[in-house]
Amino acid sequence: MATINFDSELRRAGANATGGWGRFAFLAQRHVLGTVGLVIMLLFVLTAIFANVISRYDPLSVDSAHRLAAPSALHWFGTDSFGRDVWSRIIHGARISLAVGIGSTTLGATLGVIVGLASGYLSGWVDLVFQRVTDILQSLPLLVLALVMTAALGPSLPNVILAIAIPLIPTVARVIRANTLALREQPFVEAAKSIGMSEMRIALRHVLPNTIAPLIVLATAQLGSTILTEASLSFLGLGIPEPYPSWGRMLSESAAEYVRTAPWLVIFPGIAISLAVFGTNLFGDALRDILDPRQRG
Amino acid sequence: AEPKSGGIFRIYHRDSPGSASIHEGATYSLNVPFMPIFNNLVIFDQHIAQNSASTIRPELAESWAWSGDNKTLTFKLRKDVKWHDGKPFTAADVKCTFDMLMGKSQQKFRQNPRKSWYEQVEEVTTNGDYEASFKLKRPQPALLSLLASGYSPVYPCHVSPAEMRTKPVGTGPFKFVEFKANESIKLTKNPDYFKKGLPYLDGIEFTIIPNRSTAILGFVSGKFDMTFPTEVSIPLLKDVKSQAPNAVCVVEPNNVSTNIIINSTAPPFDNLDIRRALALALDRKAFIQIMFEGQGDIGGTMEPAPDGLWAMPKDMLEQIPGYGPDIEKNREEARKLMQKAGYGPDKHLQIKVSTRNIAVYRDPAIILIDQIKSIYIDAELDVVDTAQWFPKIARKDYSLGLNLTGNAVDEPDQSFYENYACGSERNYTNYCNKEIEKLFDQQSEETNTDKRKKLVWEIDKKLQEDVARPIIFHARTGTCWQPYVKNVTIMSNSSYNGYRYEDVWLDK
Amino acid sequence: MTEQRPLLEVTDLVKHYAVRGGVLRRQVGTVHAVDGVSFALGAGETLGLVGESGCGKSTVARTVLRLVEPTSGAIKLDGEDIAPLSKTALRPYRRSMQIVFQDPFASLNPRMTAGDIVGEPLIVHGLATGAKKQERVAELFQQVGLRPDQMKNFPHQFSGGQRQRICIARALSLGPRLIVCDEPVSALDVSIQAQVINLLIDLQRQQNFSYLFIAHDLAVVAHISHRVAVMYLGRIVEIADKHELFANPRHPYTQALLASVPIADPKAKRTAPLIDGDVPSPINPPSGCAFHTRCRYAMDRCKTERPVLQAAGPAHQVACWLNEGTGQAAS
Amino acid sequence: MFAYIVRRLFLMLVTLFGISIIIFVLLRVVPGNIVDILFDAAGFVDPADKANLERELGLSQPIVIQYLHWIGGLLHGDLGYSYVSEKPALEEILPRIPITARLAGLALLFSASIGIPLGVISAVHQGSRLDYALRVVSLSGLSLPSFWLGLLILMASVSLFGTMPIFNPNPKTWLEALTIYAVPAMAVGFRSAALTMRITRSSMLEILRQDYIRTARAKGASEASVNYHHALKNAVLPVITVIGIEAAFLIGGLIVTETVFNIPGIARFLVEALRWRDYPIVQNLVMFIAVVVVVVNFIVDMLYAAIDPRIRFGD
Amino acid sequence: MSEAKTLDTILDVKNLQTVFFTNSGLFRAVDDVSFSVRRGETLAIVGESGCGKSVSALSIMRLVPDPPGRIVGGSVTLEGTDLLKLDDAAMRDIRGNRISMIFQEPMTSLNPVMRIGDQIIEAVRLHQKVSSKEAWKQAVDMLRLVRIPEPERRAQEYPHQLSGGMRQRAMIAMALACRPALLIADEPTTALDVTIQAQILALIVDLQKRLGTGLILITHDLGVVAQTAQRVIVMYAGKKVEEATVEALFETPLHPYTRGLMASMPAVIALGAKTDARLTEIPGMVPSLTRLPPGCAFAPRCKLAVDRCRQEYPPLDEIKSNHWAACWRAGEIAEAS
Ligand SMILES: Nc1ncnc2c1ncn2[C@@H]1O[C@H](COP(=O)(O)OP(=O)(O)OP(=O)(O)O)[C@@H](O)[C@H]1O
Ligand SMILES: Nc1ncnc2c1ncn2[C@@H]1O[C@H](COP(=O)(O)OP(=O)(O)OP(=O)(O)O)[C@@H](O)[C@H]1O
Ligand SMILES: [Mg+2]
Ligand SMILES: [Mg+2]
Ligand code: NI
Repeated sequence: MATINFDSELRRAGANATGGWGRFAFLAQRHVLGTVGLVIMLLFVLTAIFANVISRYDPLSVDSAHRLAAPSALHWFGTDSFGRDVWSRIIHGARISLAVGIGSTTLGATLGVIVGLASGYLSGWVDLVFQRVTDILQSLPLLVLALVMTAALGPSLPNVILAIAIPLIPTVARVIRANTLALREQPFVEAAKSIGMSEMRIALRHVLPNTIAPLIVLATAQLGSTILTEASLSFLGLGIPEPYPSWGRMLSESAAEYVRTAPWLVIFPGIAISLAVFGTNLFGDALRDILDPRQRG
Repeated sequence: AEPKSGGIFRIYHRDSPGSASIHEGATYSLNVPFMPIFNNLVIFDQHIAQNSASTIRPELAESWAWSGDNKTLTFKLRKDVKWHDGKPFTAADVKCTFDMLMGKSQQKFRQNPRKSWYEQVEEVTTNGDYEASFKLKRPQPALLSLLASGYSPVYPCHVSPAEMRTKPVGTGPFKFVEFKANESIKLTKNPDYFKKGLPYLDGIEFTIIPNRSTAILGFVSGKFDMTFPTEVSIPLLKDVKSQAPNAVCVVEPNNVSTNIIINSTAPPFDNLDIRRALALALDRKAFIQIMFEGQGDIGGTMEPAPDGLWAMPKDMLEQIPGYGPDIEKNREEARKLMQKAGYGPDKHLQIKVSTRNIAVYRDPAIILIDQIKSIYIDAELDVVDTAQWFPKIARKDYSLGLNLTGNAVDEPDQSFYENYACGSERNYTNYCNKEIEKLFDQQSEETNTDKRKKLVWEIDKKLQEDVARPIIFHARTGTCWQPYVKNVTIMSNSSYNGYRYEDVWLDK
Repeated sequence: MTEQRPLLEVTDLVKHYAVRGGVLRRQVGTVHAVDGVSFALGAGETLGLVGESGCGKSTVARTVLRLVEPTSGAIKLDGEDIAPLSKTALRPYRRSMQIVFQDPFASLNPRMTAGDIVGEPLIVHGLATGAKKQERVAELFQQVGLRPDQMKNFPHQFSGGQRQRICIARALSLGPRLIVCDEPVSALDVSIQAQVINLLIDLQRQQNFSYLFIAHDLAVVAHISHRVAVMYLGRIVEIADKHELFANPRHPYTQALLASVPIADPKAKRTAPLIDGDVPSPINPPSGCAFHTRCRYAMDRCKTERPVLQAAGPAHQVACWLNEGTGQAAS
Repeated sequence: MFAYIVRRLFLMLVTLFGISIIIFVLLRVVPGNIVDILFDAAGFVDPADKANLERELGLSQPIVIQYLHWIGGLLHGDLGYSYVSEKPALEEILPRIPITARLAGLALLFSASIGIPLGVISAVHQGSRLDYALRVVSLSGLSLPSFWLGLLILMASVSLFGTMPIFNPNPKTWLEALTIYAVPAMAVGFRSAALTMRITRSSMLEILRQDYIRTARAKGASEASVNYHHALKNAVLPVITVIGIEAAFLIGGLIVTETVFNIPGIARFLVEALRWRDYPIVQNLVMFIAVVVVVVNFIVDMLYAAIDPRIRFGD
Repeated sequence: MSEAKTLDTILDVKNLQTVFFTNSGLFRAVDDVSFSVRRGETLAIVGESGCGKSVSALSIMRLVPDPPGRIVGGSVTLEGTDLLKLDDAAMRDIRGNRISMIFQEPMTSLNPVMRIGDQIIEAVRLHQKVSSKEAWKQAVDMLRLVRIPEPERRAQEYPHQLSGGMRQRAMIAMALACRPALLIADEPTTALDVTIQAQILALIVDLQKRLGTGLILITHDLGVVAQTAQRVIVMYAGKKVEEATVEALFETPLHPYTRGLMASMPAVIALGAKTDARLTEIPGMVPSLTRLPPGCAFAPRCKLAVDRCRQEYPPLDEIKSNHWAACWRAGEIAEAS
């Protein structure tokens, strides 16, 4: 039998991680990838909050004399074809991308959870109605919605967020419903009924927390993918309107024309998008693991 | 080398045209794939880049002649021409076509965007099967140029307009095979083409690829023999050349001006001072630098020289406010005008710049917004959906709009009447100046080219000074083809006329 | 026994489950899980419910609490029939009746700590919050023999017996008047079992609780119950005062049951089980008396006619033809 | 259950009816119709011509009549005529369905056959280097915007092989046929594989700690059998849900891929038709997508019941 | 336990130590426990709930969840091979074949999406070459053997369709299906009524006799222990505190904890036993396994505890022949009784 170092095993189990910070530090080193994700996310959030402070130029200011400048001390990430500073645009773009990501995910996931939970837990006619609603929402392709909304209401940040959020609803709702269907039959739900809990409270306190794992995975995946969706919408000309710098449009518009001649126009927004998506997903997985009571520690 | 017969000419197409009927369309997305199906009475020489009255060649007509009063234009027609369905071509077809264009016939087009071209035509008459005459209300020498445009094919009488939209029948070098929306357009050689030995190609195939990156990659990888004509932007051109060094690429102006439409019926631009200030604030070089890496042209309504035939001389141009070389001085003046109108550093004017959600519209709008910041105008971009653009403009529901005006023929009659005549449908700004109107007619009737030029310059200058529709710049675009493609010429003062492709051949 | 109006009165309780089969899952039969059960339970009284596995004890327990909907029958709590009540109308009644589930692990939410689970009823009924709740939970933990420091552990970190005690603590937290205990001590070792039973009895003394106590361990049933009902295949076959039942079992099944109890004395080793034969299916219950397939005394009549519960002495009812009207013991 | 299926079918009709109304109304809410678009190219709107054309296309009729006309036709299998191409809508839609179906099918296959095993491996080796590596790799797929990934593939293919997998309606060789579908399908599948993997992983982690997994081990079942036979079957419900959603999404949502790889599938056609306000095409296409969605959802529900005997519908 | 080392010994557990590394510290769930089982013998393990009985059983199967659990010492020798040294593949060959286990919680220990029959035959099919038809027949037979009515139908059903007792019997059928050399039964009959319990125990005993199966029976029911087991070990807080033959143990329990247990039993349905007679209980509570007192873990609850008990852990001594106890005062107790 291999010798076992009790101390290191205990440390791995987090035995001496006490107090808020101790526990945090312990979790951080147990979930290296998750920590990386968290750091990335925090970085982007801070960037978004302090965009005005960090950015060095007006992201909208056109300068024909310094167009397509390569990265330099003056323009860290170079300038685009309008001579706008890419660094400043990416910094301000963080606001938009995060607004889209967080806005539409929150909206879509919240509504999705409500619909999914109600439909799975209450079943009966509620399920019937909500199922039809999700079917209908699912049947309208994202781009039909996006096109209709931009055409009817004009392209704007709230409209884009709404257009992206709507297709999330059936996705989340279906996953939550599937989970709820199984959970509904669990004896602990019956136990909760037996102590006279209202259906609402059972759904929220007993059923919902047990769907948290897929919900977190899904929500963080969606957080990332909404950023990508905005990029795709931009690619199709339906994203956040000019001149606001959205990463998606920065990438999609430069991708074709400048990938060889001015690669920084493609690389930096590309990295920003990928990092943000990557970060949220890594963090999501770690969060899921941490919230799982059956994990060690 | 001697031309070789055979081969399919493969071109990508930038988008899916709405129909196959050139007369019912107003975009060269239609002309490029469908011009090879048709013939005109006359056509601009397909191998001379600069279209002009002197490059007009007979096609279905063997010859043409003006009457003494310059009010009748008579064409003698070829007798050996057959429609693709085998029916013979006669003068009746000519009459049918133009009657329909003038809205005089029983059958109607779904839409008829160039009806105004034939405003001065009283009637079209035939004399036997092989002669047709255009009777004019007043002399209009430019008519011939209009008839030589790619926009003026002759349609068969016996085919309904609806059929022409889906299965066009022509007399041209190529026959229509199929048009799959969003997928491809296929043409095949017309073996009975009246020009013996032509065409050289066995067929032409357009693959519709709306995504430019994919399309360019397709060209670079050799899947296509030619890019869609005049669709390669200057930055992309560099890219193509770096990846396909053998490709032949040309950059030509295409007689499309980027301009600002101003709503002068409502505040704030009902104030001439503010309009003038706006004109003075423009840094046209910056636009050209950003949009075309310097390869664009500054001018008035008419396409600038040397490719344009009617452009004002440089010194005349620079006298127009805002065209002067010293931008700062201009803007200083503009600020003064703004202050006069009650705006200043502490009181900025808030407006919206409306434009369409297409890069060639949006990009200049962004630059415009940035430039007018210098004269106390804070503008916001208002991107308008295609379906709403013209209704919105027609409702006068905008203050500034960024617009593109393409000219099918480098011909003052076409530009002036279409865009600046009182009551013209495309006079979006409702600019109406009876005096200038008279000058329009005067130059139109003028048969002496030099005299006519002077008149045209004068009109153009006046239009700019009135800030009727400030012209920002004239675009240039690129076209590339593989080295083995021969006999392709890209026109340098229009992008609607050069796609007959009857003598294009592949040196493979 | 008390002579007041019973706290719980169950009349003709029936619960059928549909059995489905085939690809289309058509109903192919019915499980007669509970098939006409009636009993009454007074305040401060304990009714033991024993019977073979699968005879419907848990189903009775859960239907009484309306956790599964009864197919028919009346359930009167304090004279009020709760069977037809809507879910919302039922909620106030929940406080006065609680259940300890047979399967402790499954009835604990895996994502809640033990402390939260036990404290939750207090919150739901607004009885205590914050520190007061923690205090009360700690007290409950101690009562059932758990350490308060275990409050922050999750269910999977407990042993089987510990989980069962969490369930008991949860049921006690509301101070209900009726507790349905579905094998509450089956996983406990005897010392803790003793603690828990003592606790239950003490609570009953102090607060006049009533228990419907389901267990397999007859010694425990004997100890805690006032009266005992014996179930077989969805029906009560014998119900009597505890002393009466253990001293004078009338139904052959009860007799077999009593004789099968393992005796904690190695010297009294018994080898052969007293009854044998297959337990019949609740889907196709045998005709007549359900027990006749395994009964030593089965007569022809038992195969065709079903005996009903009849008085067989004071506070003693039995459903067996052998006892018809006589009040005589079998054998 | 039979009754349940019948009821489900009826409900599908209700859903479809709902969708038909919604799409119909939505299209009319959007400003502008085909006539505006046609005139847009001309650069001006001629009110008389416009009115004529609207009358010709039946757009001047009351909206309810238009709806009844459409639905009435639909019930007879008459989908009307495309405004733009003036061909029967059915003729336009039908040939595009197999293209998208092939693409979506391959993408799903790719995503499931990569995502599920990787998810299982990642869950089984939770916290190990292997887990980290797999997650980083799969997430990198999720992190790239699909148009960008597609373009990268095309560019790489052009610079490496001098050619690119671009759609061709009549592929000459079997290999060409495979590449023109497989490459775009992979570009899409990569993304959804990452999601499938994450969901599988999460769900597996939940199941692997269950007592019955221990029971399976106690019987001497091999790790493979434990993971794939015992655990996966319990863990697969959310995975199926997600795959079902992807399947429904892919039918109408492949727009970016179809654009980048220039595939004449449904999604691009739909966008194009929307751009033209070609109502007959848009309405019928959306109905088709809706049919796919409700059928997929139905199948998913049936799969739930087939896989997990505790789930019963219609009882 | 020298005499136990005969050829007959199926299982020999020596100084087994299993710990849990948790965030609240080291948890010595099984601490230095040794015992052996001979062919055909029944060894009962009794003890306070949570004292490590199930974990001991899982350790033998090497199924302690890792993380957080880990076997950190000792040996488990089955028919001459040390299981703790085997590689995973070899261990799999043994599980379900030479050893099988009946788990404590039948509800959660059955796979909810597999038919009962399939679950029963899985072990058989894993270790023996039988056709699926043959195996299915065997499954049905096993169900019949454990007295499940209509075994043909039940084999087709899923766990949630069975009552608790049926599930437990299905577990038993599963464990017995491949006729193991060693059967570990963790509270196998808690959910069964006594008539069935008697039948099942008789069945196990019968199998044991015929096949020479060794049985480790973990139970709380001292009646069952008395009726079924030959030897008993008593555990308390992760340690073995007493071992003896059933007769000896029931006659003269030597450890105060065992004595407490015996006393806590409700009286066998004795006529006239009074309901109001409180059951005897052992005062106090099992200490937390992370914070064990330095001496005897039972000392804080023990009426007989002396100072030494609180300071030194008592060794497991053979107080009488074949009767071991870990108590400083076991000698005195033996003499007194
Ligand atoms: N949800 C259900 N669907 C179908 N049949 C069920 C269901 N629940 C229980 N049954 C059946 O009802 C009968 C009674 O089950 P119940 O759980 O009440 O028995 P029990 O007396 O509590 O048995 P045990 O002592 O084994 O717990 C059994 O035959 C069981 O199979
Ligand atoms: N996964 C785990 N993590 C932490 N502690 C555990 C875990 N599993 C068991 N334990 C602890 O190990 C100790 C021994 O548990 P075990 O299940 O062996 O008890 P037991 O003797 O079988 O009790 P019971 O008779 O109640 O089943 C218990 O105190 C329990 O809290
Ligand atoms: Mg039960
Ligand atoms: Mg245990
Ligand atoms: Ni009494």
